[in-house]
Amino acid sequence: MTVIHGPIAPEEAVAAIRSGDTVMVGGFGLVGAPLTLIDALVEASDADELTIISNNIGEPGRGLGKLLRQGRIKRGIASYFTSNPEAVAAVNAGEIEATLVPQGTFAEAIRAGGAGIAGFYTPVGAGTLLAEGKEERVFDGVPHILERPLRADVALVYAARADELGNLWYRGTARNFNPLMATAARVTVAEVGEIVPVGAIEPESVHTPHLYVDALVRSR
Amino acid sequence: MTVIHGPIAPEEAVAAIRSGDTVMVGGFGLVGAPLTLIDALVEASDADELTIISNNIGEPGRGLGKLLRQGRIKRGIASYFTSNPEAVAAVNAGEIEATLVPQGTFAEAIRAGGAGIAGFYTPVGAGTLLAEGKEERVFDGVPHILERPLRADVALVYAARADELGNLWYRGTARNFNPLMATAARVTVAEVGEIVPVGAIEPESVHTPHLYVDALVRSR
Amino acid sequence: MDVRDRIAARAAQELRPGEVVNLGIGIPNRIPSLLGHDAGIFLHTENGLLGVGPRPMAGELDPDLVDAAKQPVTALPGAAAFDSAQSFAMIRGGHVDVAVLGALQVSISGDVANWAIPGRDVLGVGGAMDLVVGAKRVIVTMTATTPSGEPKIVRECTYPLTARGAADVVVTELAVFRRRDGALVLTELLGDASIEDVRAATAAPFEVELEDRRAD
Amino acid sequence: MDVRDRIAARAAQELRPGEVVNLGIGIPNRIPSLLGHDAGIFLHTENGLLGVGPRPMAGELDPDLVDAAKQPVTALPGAAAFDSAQSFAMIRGGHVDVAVLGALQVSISGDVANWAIPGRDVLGVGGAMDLVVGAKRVIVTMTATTPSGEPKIVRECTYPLTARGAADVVVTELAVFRRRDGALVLTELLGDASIEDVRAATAAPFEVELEDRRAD
Repeated sequence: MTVIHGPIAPEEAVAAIRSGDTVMVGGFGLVGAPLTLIDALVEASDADELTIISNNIGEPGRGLGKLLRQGRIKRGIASYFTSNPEAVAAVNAGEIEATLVPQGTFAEAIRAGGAGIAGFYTPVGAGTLLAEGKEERVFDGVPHILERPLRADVALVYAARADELGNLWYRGTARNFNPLMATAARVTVAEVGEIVPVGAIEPESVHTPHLYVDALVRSR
Repeated sequence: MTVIHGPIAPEEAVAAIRSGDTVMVGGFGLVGAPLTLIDALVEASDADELTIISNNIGEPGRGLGKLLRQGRIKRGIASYFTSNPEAVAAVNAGEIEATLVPQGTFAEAIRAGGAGIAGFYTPVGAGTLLAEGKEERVFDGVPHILERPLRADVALVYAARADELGNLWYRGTARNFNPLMATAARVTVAEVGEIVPVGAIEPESVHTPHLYVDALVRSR
Repeated sequence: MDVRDRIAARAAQELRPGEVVNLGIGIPNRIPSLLGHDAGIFLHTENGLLGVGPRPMAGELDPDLVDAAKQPVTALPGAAAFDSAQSFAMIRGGHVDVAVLGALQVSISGDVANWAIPGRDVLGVGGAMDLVVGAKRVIVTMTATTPSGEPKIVRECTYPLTARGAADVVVTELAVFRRRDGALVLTELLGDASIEDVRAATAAPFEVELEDRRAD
Repeated sequence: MDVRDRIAARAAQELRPGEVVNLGIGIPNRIPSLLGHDAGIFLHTENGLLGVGPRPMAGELDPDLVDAAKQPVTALPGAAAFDSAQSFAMIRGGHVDVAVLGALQVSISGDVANWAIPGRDVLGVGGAMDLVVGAKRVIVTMTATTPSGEPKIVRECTYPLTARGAADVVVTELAVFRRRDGALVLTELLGDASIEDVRAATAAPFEVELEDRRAD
């Protein structure tokens, strides 16, 4: 579905997030993170008890680190909580639940969530702490574990450029998890650096086709 | 691994294919098919007993249809044999084995082959003829089937453009299975329309990074 | 108007602005020429393009732009090209709003059989199963009966299944059926067809819940 | 030369022109400045870039280009950018030729522990497991012992495992080990280390198969 009529305010966009929701947030650390949307979530939303799916939980007082300080995160699913010592402290204090996933499995599970794949077998993590509670199965002599898809109510992503239909183009390593998350949520909001006319991104250069994008917000 | 020193002759490229090999061939029908490489395989190679993984087995006397007429295909794995009535006749006469796979599962299985995924669960095909012999498992109340990855000895793909390192860029709907197959074979040969200097394809526009490509051949 | 065009025209009315629609071969392929330019529909073709435009003019044919029937198409401004795994990820993942497709049989519980005839022609499935399973809404377009008069809406499909319980809407030249609580229900009579006409052309009992036709 | 630079320099000699190499944080990150410009190595960073170039000059910093340590990098001509699923598909699928990484412990059978310390710090794994499982060749670079003198090559890892049987080469400041028939074998002494020095710094028995050092 694609019905985009120009960008909306970030405060309006984050109104889609309700208490108890699962929210995906793009970015590798702060690179490619939708910082304007995160700020709006911090400042203009009361939603709490959130499950955050993001590679990191920001940095102390930056990005998702602000939301963490507000005590609005119930659970984090990430590959690297360690980049925010306050997130580590919150986990150790029992204030938030943490689910640690190897980064490639994290990415693949989000892709699976968007692609209608109910599970996949990966050798990564087999025989380690992170396989606890997961089904193991041997293929061609190699132990694999069954991983389930990740999905969210709302995905907040960042792209350098959008066209007016919502096609997205990412720059450099700011792409990371954003195109995956855009596919795996009920509602996807894209924060973008610029909005260009329809047709200005050639078909072969579209990284995220517009059917995945529900609303556009300009970076502040 | 990337060691490409200019394009090689198609005849040299197809010498990588040995009798009994499994060969992936890109293209949706003839669109995006590596026709120069297929011709070289037909004319300059004796390899037979081949397993061909391709969405179609060409058309009568065109593309892979030529190889079929030579009797060098032992087995086909495809989503649509029907586009070549001679392939259908060959299957019905018991001259070639046919494995029919839904097109999305076909694409996903090739991707899985390149991505180190040992299996995935899809709802597509569950409860149908094409699920016969496949494990069924219910997730969230919906029957799914377990699909295994597809891999090949050699992949023959087509791209409109390559740079001198082997980065590939595909045009329009000629992309189709090519980028997937490029990842899923021991040796990948890319037939290309043009070769541009290193740096002429911007990082964000590379569809197939050069690490997947072992040799370049120019279309004739 | 040709019977197939009438079916296509009625199916086209099911589509809403902004929707991403995949059209199968046959009757569904007649829809684009029946849609107004301002319909706001985005056509998806599973071989890797969203934003499919009209057939090219003579002399403007681009060999790298075809639809799933391998016929030449154009790409509209704002079109996106992608590989087959991405294309079917869209389909399987439920991002294509509507698939309009033909069928050989549909069961009264919405099972669809549209890819094979028993004993022959089981060598081409293409994207049929993916579309029927994955699209958010599946609209089947077909004549009510075969050329020899056999009803296509049946108790149980005897042709190989594409997917179970997948048809949301069935449009024939006689009627529109909608799947409710797991069963197809007659909701609209087309042309001058009567309920009895529909019963005669249907090999299964069905409920009738006729709706006012929306004005459009 | 600093001990970590010596380890990095020896590990760099394991890399061959044309190889795609992923470098971990710590000792491996010292390798780029030790490699000649014509080494022909392609650096991969798992956050989505193949063709990583040197650190940017002051004033040329691009906030959209970082490595896996979140430090600024440049992109060389011919670089390719991709999303994280594609990046880890490369890794898991065996398309990255070499991963060079640090470790806390390596067992004599090649098990690697490099992501967590028991009882604390089990909240960050990043791409460690993917790389150790997926790369075609895994080169571990580490000092032979901890700062307090505990050997890092052990019978069985006591730290949480990253993956079993994954280390192909281990380079310390004392020696090079290679995994053969499922066990690490001492193949080269470094600096003025003796076999006894290596035994003293290793908490497991090992075979010795010293090789002539290639000239380079």
